[in-house]
Amino acid sequence: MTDISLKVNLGGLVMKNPVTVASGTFGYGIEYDHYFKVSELGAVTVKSLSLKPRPGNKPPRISETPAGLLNAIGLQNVGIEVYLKEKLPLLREKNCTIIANIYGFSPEEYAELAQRLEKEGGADAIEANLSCPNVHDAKASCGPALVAQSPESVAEYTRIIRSATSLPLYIKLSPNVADIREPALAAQEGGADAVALINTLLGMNIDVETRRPCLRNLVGGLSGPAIRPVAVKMVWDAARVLSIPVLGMGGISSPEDAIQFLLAGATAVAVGSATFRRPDAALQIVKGLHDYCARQGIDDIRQLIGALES
Amino acid sequence: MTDISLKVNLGGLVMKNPVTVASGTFGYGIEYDHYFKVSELGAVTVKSLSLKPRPGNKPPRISETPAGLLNAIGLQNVGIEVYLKEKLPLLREKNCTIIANIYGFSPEEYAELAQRLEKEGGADAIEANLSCPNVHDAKASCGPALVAQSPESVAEYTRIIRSATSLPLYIKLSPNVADIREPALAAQEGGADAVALINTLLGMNIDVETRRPCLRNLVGGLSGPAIRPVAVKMVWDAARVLSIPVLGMGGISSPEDAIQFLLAGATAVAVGSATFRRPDAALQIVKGLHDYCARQGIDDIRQLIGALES
Amino acid sequence: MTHLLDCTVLSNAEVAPEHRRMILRGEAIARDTQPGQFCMLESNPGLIPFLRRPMSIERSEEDRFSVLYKIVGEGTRLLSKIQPGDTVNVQGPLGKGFPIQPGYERHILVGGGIGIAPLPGLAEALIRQNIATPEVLLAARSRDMLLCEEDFKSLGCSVLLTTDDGSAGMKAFAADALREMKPHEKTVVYVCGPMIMMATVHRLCMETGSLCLASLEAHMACGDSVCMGCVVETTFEEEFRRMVRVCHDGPVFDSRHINWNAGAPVS
Amino acid sequence: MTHLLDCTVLSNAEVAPEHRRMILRGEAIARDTQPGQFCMLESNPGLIPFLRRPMSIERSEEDRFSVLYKIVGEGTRLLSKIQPGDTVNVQGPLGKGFPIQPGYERHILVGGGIGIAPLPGLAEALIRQNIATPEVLLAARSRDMLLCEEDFKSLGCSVLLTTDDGSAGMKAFAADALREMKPHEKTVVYVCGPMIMMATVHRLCMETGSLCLASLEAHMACGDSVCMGCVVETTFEEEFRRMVRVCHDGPVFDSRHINWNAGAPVS
Ligand SMILES: Cc1cc2nc3c(=O)[nH]c(=O)nc-3n(C[C@H](O)[C@H](O)[C@H](O)COP(=O)(O)OP(=O)(O)OC[C@H]3O[C@@H](n4cnc5c(N)ncnc54)[C@H](O)[C@@H]3O)c2cc1C
Ligand SMILES: Cc1cc2nc3c(=O)[nH]c(=O)nc-3n(C[C@H](O)[C@H](O)[C@H](O)COP(=O)(O)OP(=O)(O)OC[C@H]3O[C@@H](n4cnc5c(N)ncnc54)[C@H](O)[C@@H]3O)c2cc1C
Ligand SMILES: Cc1cc2nc3c(=O)[nH]c(=O)nc-3n(C[C@H](O)[C@H](O)[C@H](O)COP(=O)(O)O)c2cc1C
Ligand SMILES: Cc1cc2nc3c(=O)[nH]c(=O)nc-3n(C[C@H](O)[C@H](O)[C@H](O)COP(=O)(O)O)c2cc1C
Ligand code: FES
Ligand code: FES
Repeated sequence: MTDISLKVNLGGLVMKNPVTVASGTFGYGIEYDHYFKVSELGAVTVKSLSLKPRPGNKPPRISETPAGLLNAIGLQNVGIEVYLKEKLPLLREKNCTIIANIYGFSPEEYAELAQRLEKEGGADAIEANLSCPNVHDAKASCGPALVAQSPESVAEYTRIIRSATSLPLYIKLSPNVADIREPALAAQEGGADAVALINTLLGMNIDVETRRPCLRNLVGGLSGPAIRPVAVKMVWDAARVLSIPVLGMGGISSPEDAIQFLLAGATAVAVGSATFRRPDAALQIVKGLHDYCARQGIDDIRQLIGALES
Repeated sequence: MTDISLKVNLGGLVMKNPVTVASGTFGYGIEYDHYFKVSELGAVTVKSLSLKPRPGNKPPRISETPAGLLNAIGLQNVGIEVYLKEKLPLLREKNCTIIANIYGFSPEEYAELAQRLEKEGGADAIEANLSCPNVHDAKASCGPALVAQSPESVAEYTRIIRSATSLPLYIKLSPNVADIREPALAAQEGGADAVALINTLLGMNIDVETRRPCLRNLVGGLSGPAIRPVAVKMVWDAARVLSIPVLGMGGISSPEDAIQFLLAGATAVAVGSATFRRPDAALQIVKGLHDYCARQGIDDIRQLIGALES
Repeated sequence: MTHLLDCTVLSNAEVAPEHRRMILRGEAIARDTQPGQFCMLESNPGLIPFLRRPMSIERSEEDRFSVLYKIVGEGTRLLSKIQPGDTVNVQGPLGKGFPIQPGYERHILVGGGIGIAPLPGLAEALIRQNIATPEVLLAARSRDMLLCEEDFKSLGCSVLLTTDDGSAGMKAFAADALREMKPHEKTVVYVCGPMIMMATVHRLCMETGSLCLASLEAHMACGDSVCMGCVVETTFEEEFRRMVRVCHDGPVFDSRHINWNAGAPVS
Repeated sequence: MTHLLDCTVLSNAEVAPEHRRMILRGEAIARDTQPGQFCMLESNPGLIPFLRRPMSIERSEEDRFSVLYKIVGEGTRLLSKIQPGDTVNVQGPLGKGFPIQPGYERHILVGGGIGIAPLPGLAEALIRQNIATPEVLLAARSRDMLLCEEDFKSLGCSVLLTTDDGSAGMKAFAADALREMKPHEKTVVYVCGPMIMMATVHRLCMETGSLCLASLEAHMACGDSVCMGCVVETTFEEEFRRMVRVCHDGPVFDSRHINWNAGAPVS
């Protein structure tokens, strides 16, 4: 068998393979090191970090739906201090490539998070989550309450975060828009090195026996295989108009799913909810990508990026 | 057992129960009369009718995805003439309550369709499909190519159709928007008697062995259980701001699913893709609604509308 | 008349590697089936796959009918797990079967791979109706993938075999083997198999002036005429007649009505 | 140490209407399990349900362990279809089990409904470690839903029964029955059952000065500390410590740390 290169460059970050995990589905990156060597992934992406620790929303926070799940975690996280002090040393010791996902309540908070992460060596790349559906009051969140739903805000936030860091900067977008190209182009104009998409789709599930919402927060974000076709379409839309790369995600649970995203134009992919089903899902996908390339006679995975025949 | 009333009034149309079928998933309404008496449904909704017959898109037009399917039919239909001449008499003979779904390439075409349907007794209510994802060239359709994605256009189209008919008028909206309340309110302002939501979510599926899209049209509309949480959320959003009723649909495949939509605020529901799985799915849901009411001691199903405890 | 029936599975046994025959008890369906018709099987109680699976009805007799299937994905994998005694919900018979052609001298049945599924029932009908004892051409990848050879022989049919690897019969494509059978104007060829094979068989028949009746496949949602999902492109001039439903107007078509250059309808 | 193992199902038999015990072979999990820990079972190969199902480990011994479960929905229905000899992927053991409390005089195990699942293993451990032969209080809807009565008796435990309908033992709520057992300051109560039952048992223990260790449930996505989905509200002052993970910090908690007024975590 010839050597197969799985290496990609995601907006300045060299990844030994195009597979990372989706923020919020893999803790702080080291928890699962006993299931497999997490450093074998192209990168690990950590749970959204905020300046202060956050308790998150009240439970229940999880509700299953056909081929997917709703979550309303509300960004419970240890905050940047604890991350830098307690989590980072373990990640570094394991030699992980780190994408730090950040969340702020203003552009300045994002900028501060990015700056501190860079200064203290807390990340190899930064993913700014402008699209969390779970930090707002649900009754207000039905509207364009997310930064990622306003291209102007995306451009502004990106510019401000950009000016605070020289690390590769990814902007994570929401699928709850009419045209994903608009926020994607806005991120590019603002100076992003890549866009990450998609975050979860807003959704709701109701227990008809109690007549109550299954989530205490009423509304949650839909993830898992159910949303994959929506995500692939958005990656395809965005990749065709952007000059920066796309980090694709949404419902990936098999190597074939990951390849769909690459063919649609993603340079790398993130495995999210599938980890709940199989803790080593991301690693199995790395292996599957290798096998696919071997089977198809491809020696450099970059040949697949955007290679959809249409 | 006490008498249970399942009767609802959907913007002027009295339905003996709150269940219809989703346009495009039940042909012209009479095909399945040998599986069950289709007149037992609250109404039948026919495939989108256009002024001229349409051949639709090239195949493949169907691709299955986790708990759902993509379609890219492209509105193949017999056209209004054949409908009035050949299909309508059968529907009338069976005593069906008819919701005629219409599609035009301009507001004037919609108006003409509505006018002719009213004049020739071709419908008891009209559902204007402003949200078909499959009639555009896929490479163009990623943007806000749908009328339903522009609140201004929705208001304008609605006004023009409204002025052409006095039948109950429903405006069918697309989930591919940031805020469903905007087109919903626009439809209300334009004079609609109800809004129908949701149409399919734009999606894409790729065959990784051939590296081709599974649908010849590249992009299709996602329907089925996978999208239910998104649809329930949008019904809930819309119902809270509207004074006109909502016809809810998207992934309904059981009585419990239908009840979720009622609790979220829908006055009636449409059963779509579930019919592909079980030709009599809609009727089974009528029966299930009755059983639920009996079990819960409800004597009028309208008590469930918007009755979510939140 | 189409029925929606819970059918009891009488057997579900392997007939070749990855190939099985399921025999189901369902009287109304068995009674009303014409050769070439198909049914929609619910492969599983859960929601994945969400859609039913279309399968040709191989044979039907008294209160029972059979389907012959190949395990290719999740739906057929789940079908293969079904145990005798279990119940499967079946919608059928569906579509229009093979129009029996009494006016022809020779009747050749061409089956490629799992495409032979609807042909045993057709052979029986031709014989039962005293029209002809058909000649049969079976094509498969290799010897162990040849299906129903004995069934046709026991009906008295002459059977010609071709395999891609030459492990049984001729090493040839079906159309080439068919050419050697010298079909002529008074020959009707009933063909079912991969699109590419049917297209070449069609072209040969056009050359030799034979009638070619092809049983097509398409991705189906409803299988029963309401979704417009399963169309094939025809050669009809009028634009609005261009697309016809495989589930409703077919699955069997006069091959001259099909636009064989439209590209495979199933990717 | 948590493992991800394909385990062979040794049996999967009914123990009461809609209740089953599955015995699995999985050496590493059996070896490392502490009473009160749980595992995540893959109920099916398909994508619905998408998530694993959390189940307490009832007992573990040598190379095998058991779970006791009630069929309540699709996941448990699919679990119930699994045949001996089949393989189930199991992630476990997970969470922190019952902290064994040697300093107490009386050890009372209170199990409500299927909540008794983690208690047989705990009883064994208390006896094996020479701490106590626990007293057991079992609560159920009716006689036929009482689980494990004989198992506890054969360990030498005294067993008190209560049923909602009085068909066995007292007709009383668990907390009322527990009150009659007169728990005191030197009593530790280990409880697992419906939230409402655990809340009342907690309140009684606060009255009587007993230590109450409660095993909680929550809707879980990962079951293994990475998703933050399974939290319960605590009584801790600091805002950021308010929400703790049932899968990681529990499932067993000192009942004083739980905010029992927060509303049921599972709807
Ligand atoms: C009228 C008709 C009659 C048929 N009769 C038979 C038969 O007698 N025996 C038999 O084994 N198969 C038959 N098929 C094909 C059979 O329906 C598919 O193989 C089956 O649906 C695949 O399901 P799956 O979930 O196992 O595979 P999937 O995972 O859905 O797909 C696996 C592969 O099969 C292809 N495929 C999926 N669905 C279809 C479809 N509806 N038509 C064609 N290809 C498909 C996919 O493109 C893919 O390459 C028939 C199809 C039609 C339309
Ligand atoms: C740590 C832990 C240990 C458990 N141990 C056992 C056990 O030993 N035996 C046993 O029978 N059950 C146990 N459960 C509950 C069990 O996990 C659920 O009953 C099961 O997941 C339901 O799956 P389902 O698909 O059959 O039902 P679903 O269709 O998912 O749901 C049916 C009903 O069960 C409830 N439910 C679903 N998931 C959970 C969950 N994770 N926790 C609580 N309720 C849920 C739903 O709200 C609904 O009312 C435990 C749960 C946890 C968190
Ligand atoms: C439980 C859960 C928690 C999540 N938390 C975050 C988060 O903190 N930050 C973020 O950017 N995305 C978060 N996400 C979104 C995922 O990163 C991802 O975008 C989404 O789940 C789609 O991918 P999937 O379908 O593979 O899960 C979360 C998703 C889930 C399911
Ligand atoms: C095959 C197919 C064809 C459809 N055709 C139409 C149509 O002609 N007009 C229309 O308004 N909606 C059409 N729809 C959308 C449905 O009416 C419905 O809005 C959507 O499928 C969501 O409901 P479901 O998940 O229950 O199928 C079609 C959907 C499918 C699956
Ligand atoms: S499969 Fe629906 S019309 Fe043929
Ligand atoms: S279930 Fe994921 S953290 Fe507990």
